[in-house]
Amino acid sequence: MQSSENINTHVPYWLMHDPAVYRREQEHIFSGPTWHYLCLDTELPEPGSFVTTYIGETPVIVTRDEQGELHGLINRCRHKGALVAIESCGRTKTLRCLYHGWSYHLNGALRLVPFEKGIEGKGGMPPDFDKHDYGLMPVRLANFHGIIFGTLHTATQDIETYLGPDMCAHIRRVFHKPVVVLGYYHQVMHCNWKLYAENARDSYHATILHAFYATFKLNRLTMGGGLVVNHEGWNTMNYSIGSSLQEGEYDPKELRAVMADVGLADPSLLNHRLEFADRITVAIQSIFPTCVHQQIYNTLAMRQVVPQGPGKTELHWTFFGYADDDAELRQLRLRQANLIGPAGYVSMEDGVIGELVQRGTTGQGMEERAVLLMGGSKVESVTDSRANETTVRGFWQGYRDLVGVLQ
Amino acid sequence: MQSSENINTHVPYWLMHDPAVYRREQEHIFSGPTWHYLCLDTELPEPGSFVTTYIGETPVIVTRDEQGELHGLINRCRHKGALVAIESCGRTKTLRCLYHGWSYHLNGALRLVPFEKGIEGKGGMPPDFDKHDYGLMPVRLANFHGIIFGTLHTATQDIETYLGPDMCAHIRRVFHKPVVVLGYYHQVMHCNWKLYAENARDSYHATILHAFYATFKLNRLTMGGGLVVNHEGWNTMNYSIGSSLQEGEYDPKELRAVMADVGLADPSLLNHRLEFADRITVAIQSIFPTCVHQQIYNTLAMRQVVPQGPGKTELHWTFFGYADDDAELRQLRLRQANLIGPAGYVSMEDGVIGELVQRGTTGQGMEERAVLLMGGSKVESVTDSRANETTVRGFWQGYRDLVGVLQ
Amino acid sequence: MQSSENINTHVPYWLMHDPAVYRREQEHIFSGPTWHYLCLDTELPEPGSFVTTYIGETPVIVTRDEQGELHGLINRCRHKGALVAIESCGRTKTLRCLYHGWSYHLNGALRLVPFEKGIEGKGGMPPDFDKHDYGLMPVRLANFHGIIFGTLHTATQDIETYLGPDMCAHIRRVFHKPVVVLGYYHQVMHCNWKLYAENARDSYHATILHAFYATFKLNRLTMGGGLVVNHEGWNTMNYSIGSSLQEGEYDPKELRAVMADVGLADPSLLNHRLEFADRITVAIQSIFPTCVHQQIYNTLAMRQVVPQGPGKTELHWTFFGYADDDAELRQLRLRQANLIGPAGYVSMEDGVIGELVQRGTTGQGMEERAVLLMGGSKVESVTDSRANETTVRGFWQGYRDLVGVLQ
Amino acid sequence: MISFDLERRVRHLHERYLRIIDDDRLEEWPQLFMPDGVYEVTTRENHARSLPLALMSCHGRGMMQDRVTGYRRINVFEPHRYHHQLSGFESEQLADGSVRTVCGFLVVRTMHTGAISIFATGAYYDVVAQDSDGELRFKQRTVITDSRQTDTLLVIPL
Amino acid sequence: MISFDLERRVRHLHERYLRIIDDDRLEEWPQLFMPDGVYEVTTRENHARSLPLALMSCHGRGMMQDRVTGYRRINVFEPHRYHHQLSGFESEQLADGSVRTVCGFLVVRTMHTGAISIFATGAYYDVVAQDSDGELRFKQRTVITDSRQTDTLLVIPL
Amino acid sequence: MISFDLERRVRHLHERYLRIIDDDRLEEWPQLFMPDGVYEVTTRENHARSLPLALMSCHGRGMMQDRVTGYRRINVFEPHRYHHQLSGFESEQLADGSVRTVCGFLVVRTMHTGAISIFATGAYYDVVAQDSDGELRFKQRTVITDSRQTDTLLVIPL
Ligand code: FES
Ligand code: FES
Ligand code: FES
Ligand SMILES: [Fe+3]
Ligand SMILES: [Fe+3]
Ligand SMILES: [Fe+3]
Repeated sequence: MQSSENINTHVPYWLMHDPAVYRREQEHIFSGPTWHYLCLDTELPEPGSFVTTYIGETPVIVTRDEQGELHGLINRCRHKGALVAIESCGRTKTLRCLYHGWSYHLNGALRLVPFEKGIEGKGGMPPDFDKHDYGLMPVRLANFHGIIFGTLHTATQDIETYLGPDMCAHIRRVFHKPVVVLGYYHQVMHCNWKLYAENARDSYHATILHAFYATFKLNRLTMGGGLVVNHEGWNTMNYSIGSSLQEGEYDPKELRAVMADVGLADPSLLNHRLEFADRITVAIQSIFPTCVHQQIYNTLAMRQVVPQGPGKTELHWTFFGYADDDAELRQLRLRQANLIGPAGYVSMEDGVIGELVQRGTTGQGMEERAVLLMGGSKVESVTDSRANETTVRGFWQGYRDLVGVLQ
Repeated sequence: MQSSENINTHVPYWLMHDPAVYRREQEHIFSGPTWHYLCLDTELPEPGSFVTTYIGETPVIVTRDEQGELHGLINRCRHKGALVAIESCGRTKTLRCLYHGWSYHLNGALRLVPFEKGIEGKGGMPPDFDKHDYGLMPVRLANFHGIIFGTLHTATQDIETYLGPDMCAHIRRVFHKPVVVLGYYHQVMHCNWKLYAENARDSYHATILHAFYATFKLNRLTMGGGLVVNHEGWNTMNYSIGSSLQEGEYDPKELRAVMADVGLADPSLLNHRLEFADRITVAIQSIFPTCVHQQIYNTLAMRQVVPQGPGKTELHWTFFGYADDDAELRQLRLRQANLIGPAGYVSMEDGVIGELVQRGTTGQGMEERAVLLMGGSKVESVTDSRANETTVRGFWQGYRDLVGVLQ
Repeated sequence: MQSSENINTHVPYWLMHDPAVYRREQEHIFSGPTWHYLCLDTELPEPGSFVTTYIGETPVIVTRDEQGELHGLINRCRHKGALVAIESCGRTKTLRCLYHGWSYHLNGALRLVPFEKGIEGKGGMPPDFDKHDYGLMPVRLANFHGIIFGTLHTATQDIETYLGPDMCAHIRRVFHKPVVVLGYYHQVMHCNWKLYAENARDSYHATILHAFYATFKLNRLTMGGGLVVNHEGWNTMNYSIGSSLQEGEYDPKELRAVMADVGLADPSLLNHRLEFADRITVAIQSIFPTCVHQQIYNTLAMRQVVPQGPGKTELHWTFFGYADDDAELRQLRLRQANLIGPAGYVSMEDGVIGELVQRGTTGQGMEERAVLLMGGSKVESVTDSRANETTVRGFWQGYRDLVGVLQ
Repeated sequence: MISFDLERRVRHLHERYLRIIDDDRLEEWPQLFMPDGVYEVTTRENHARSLPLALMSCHGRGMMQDRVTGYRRINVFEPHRYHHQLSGFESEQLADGSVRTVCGFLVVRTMHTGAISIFATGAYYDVVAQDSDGELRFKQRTVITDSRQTDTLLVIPL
Repeated sequence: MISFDLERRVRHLHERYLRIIDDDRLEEWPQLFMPDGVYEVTTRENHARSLPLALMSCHGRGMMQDRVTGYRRINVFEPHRYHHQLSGFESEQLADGSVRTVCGFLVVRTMHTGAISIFATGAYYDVVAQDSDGELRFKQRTVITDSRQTDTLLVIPL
Repeated sequence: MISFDLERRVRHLHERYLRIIDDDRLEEWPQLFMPDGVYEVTTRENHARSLPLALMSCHGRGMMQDRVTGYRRINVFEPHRYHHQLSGFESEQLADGSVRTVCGFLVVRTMHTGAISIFATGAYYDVVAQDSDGELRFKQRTVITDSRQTDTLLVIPL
């Protein structure tokens, strides 16, 4: 049994399976002092626009009211708990619950209770019933450069402090001009949500599991780049700069992917345009606990992790470009979409690898632990080498901060 | 957190999700001092007839023996627990378990144990084995005017006391002459069984959720009618008399359903015949915990609630008429069947609304509660207005009486 | 409530449903001092051959290394827990984890960690990281006459002591010359694994549930034969010798199966050849907890019980013959395959009977118990009569020895 | 067995019916029936016991149009759609020139959330005839589902 | 590719086979085979490894009739029925005038309780020939299931 | 409606496509398209909102061959196979002699472990034309799935 200090480096596998832990996470992490990606500002184009989403298992609505102001609301009628908004998005003047017709303003205020005064004064709600007490429960929002974050907790830090300076800077870098949504993916993964959270932070796997990278020398751990952690590791980024050919000391023959004879019949798939002055070509940013923001060449996307029980997770992808993309750049993004998502040449493996861990860690595995010692045991930014699990340890630092130590 | 007094008015949502509570209910409610609808007398027409059903999760058989007497039995072989009767109904001389052939009389008595005496006196059951100790476990039955109720508990009150005077009277009203089964529906609902139990008692939702009612001014909360509770609220009834046009003070525009331009291409669907002198056209009667008895115009049905885990419930409908229906009345019932059941114009919504609550109350909802204050906090009969949740509070009164207070 | 002494004779049904008990079994039985069937020696024909299987829920690999030696390994990468081998069998030089490329020798030793030394000396594993500490966890193997058993526990007895003399003798009887696999069945059963474990040991059901036997007078409890228990009942065998016509005192009319008018249009199905001098025609051997070895006429098979939760179990059949079978005998085996497996005339019922018990014992059944008194309450070998549940009691003896008494 | 040409036309009618429902063009659905055509949905359980209760029963296009109105305007449910598969076509010519057919169907339901499930299997028992305008239409379509259960609700005709 | 007319007759044979099983008229099933016809069910796992074990193997109508007897009279199981779907038909004429075909199948199983599940998918590998009475019948039908698993039991032929 | 003979040839093309995928002969798959043919997979969610993002998009056989290379040589996943069913065929002749068709499809996925599930339903929206060699080939096949979800991953084309 490991001492409590090193949950960051030695993660017990039973955390991926235990229903009580899962429920504890809903309370301490998802209802806790954390920010969660909800949607993009651009998805709520006009007064009356709404989007439904989740914070953990909690259903959430984001609305834009008549004044154009955004509101975050828990999608649960205050009367008896029915979902108030059912569609994934739309336009409406009011939010009306189907069950008994309680109707809410776009800001969540309860505007009408059918038969509130009863019938001819008989029945109805008691005299001391005050509609002001029964608005949809608020979700605090932060609109950070067009990304809408939400939190269920009153004491969550302001978004900039929460994100940390480097995370803020990287978001500004990408969201420096208006974006437009080009489409969505919804992916079901048969693993615990934490396994995907680790995966997204894991610089170590990218060029090995995703053989396509190495096969076509697109992105290798030996390229220039770095690992950045903010907020004691809660939030992290892994980026690569330009391209390089030296292979480092790791024998490429070990990369099952390097197959000299494999080529692309249509290499146009790999065409890309350098969009950013910093020459960063791949950057995966993870905001604790469930938000991922990616740039892979010219593909830009937000990923939201939605837990659905200890062994099931949904990943929601929002793929976007810039409003002012020229036709060629737009086509590049859409062609490169073949690289990402559930059918992506460099990402499909992430859809199954978590399941392989989920199934690999049952039975006797409930007594064992993962080992996250690559690069030592610290949680810190690293620029000299990405052969380091610092960003994954960072996730467990955040986990421990909120859930406590579970041995 | 609410004080324990008002679980009737403030119901915690975690009760709809928690597996331990679900198991506790099996013991305290379903194996407790409660009566459960099993079938109709007419479904056991002759000696040897049997019907299989459930009390909660417990499998049950009802048989008619050679003397024509009815017996209730737990459908579990006393040897090693296999279901003894598999078909939903049928005819048989004996109940024989498939596994090792233990065979029971229709009254449940164990009649034969293969190899009881072993082979040539070797092996077999021990000398002190007494077949009298191993009959199928009895389910106490009550045949109340042709409705067969069963209970697993020895101390359950006699059925008339349990039902209460008004419930008895209403059953007599409908079951005053021989009935005949016209068909069955089996509906799967992805919600906790209690959400459907509430729904059936809920006079508030009917004319709002079921927009068809209001659209065609068929049944409105503003009609004459009443809410009756018996047995401290365990059992309840909601009925409407005749029809009325005044809309009360509740602005009809709020009824999303009132759409002037919507009409029926074939209004014959709405033809009905007044069958009862009291001019009651719609009456929904709920017997705690899981029995519902309905009259909607000329449709008569029993509904049985069968829990299948915290998040899944089956609803079994038995649709009946009278043996002496004239052809036209029989056709009216069958045409009006378009109104009820899983495809019913005025009932299909009940198949999904519980699921909307189930999904609306996960995550942060586990710490919140429903609010049942319409008409105050009392559990009592009300005739002056049905803008009242007294009947729903009555269900929770019964729940608390048996399960205790779960905060 | 029964006293703790007689769990062997009075088995509580809640053991078949409770998730906590299921998890406890994984630890005390499957990770405990028990031997489990993994595969046959012949399925690993050459260096580099591997087979994947399970011990309870724990994924396991069996490999044959370059020296031809067999190794048992837990199929879980020591880095972060991914399954290392995915296919059910195959050939390989090394076992390489897909996630980060950790690569293991066929004996489980860790041979390579990508970027172990980091990149240009930066990052990588800490100096004190020793690959010797991170080999795949070993599964102790025993190759008993070509049957490969494995155990996760260090203190498990040697296989011969564990099996007991009669079990060893019976395995030698069948595995006296090289066998060859003729095919596989994989069967899903919706019941607790213990219900199948009981079923395989249960001499009482065979000729009653499997009506085909009695219909065609193939195998009857009244035939010569016996019940053998070893290792205080952990391991058992039920066998029949030759054939007999006397019916004993059990009235055949009670065998719903005896239908004079039923015959086979093509009786060639029943042709069989006597292969063993002892004239035993049917022998079912059960090795605690999950291994079954069968001879039914000329069908020879191993059955492995794989639990997948309290209510689901997989049964893996490996059907074999002898390498030196003449063509006719081989055809006999394959034609007789119609008797066994998921579609077998004398075994298909076993696929559903456990489910009938699973469903028969929910609800109120959680407070009740099975009764295993046929032949008394002792656990001992019996040759004078197979109207005896001694072998089933033997299973519960083993269960109690490991799990303790659960009332 | 009916003529090949007639068989082809009847099979096309089946496929058109399928596309109209799966493409959510339900307004066209009543037009596939004779004005006084009959559409009924019941279960094998009720059918086998000769119990007359149906889940849906429409006598005449009017009642079918009302089902469309319920679906589009009145009833409340979560957005979902059907996907049909057809196999096992058999036909016979009746004395009056109409055609009796049976054809197996499978319906997969997809919810707006993405959830996919088998909603129903069963068979269509039809009587098809040529209408005055020369089109083949259903005089009767009886839908018998293999399962006695309905998941959640039935609002789109099978 | 075989002549259109022959293709139509073979496809009708496939559909008749389907209806006979899905309508629970199993007594007619052996008649769809030549007297010495062969019916076998196995998994792709066994087939791919050239392992001869089958789940069911009937050589001649007699063994098929015995499977019907087992289903109707002897074996014990919970009541259930199948629903088939067919797609992906390919055919070639053999030298002896018989036809070799492959056709994909899907079987959905519905239990008497109402539970619906996909029981099997796979393909039929058939040899069909004209019998003395002019009827097309199966000389051989080999059923290969995609899944290596069987849920609960297999008593009704696929 | 197109001529019967053309309809039969198009349906055979659909069935051949099905068999090539279900029989894991994916190398032949690009040959079913014109050299500059287009293959796209998207969801009704994206399609209904006129969002251009696709799950897979191949312009020309080269990109299709690369998908085959990814499947065979590069990408990593658990072994599995598809089973297709087709129903609901409709067609119309276009001015240039090519044929526009729509046809519903169902895909069941079976994992090597034996697990069976419905992987996708939806429709193929195709433009088919006669190639220089006289063969019918796809100028365009747009696959629109009913569900917005993808279970685990999509590596074999639908
Ligand atoms: S639950 Fe929303 S109005 Fe009643
Ligand atoms: S379980 Fe019923 S006879 Fe044994
Ligand atoms: S989990 Fe196996 S190498 Fe990382
Ligand atoms: Fe990845
Ligand atoms: Fe209702
Ligand atoms: Fe058996």
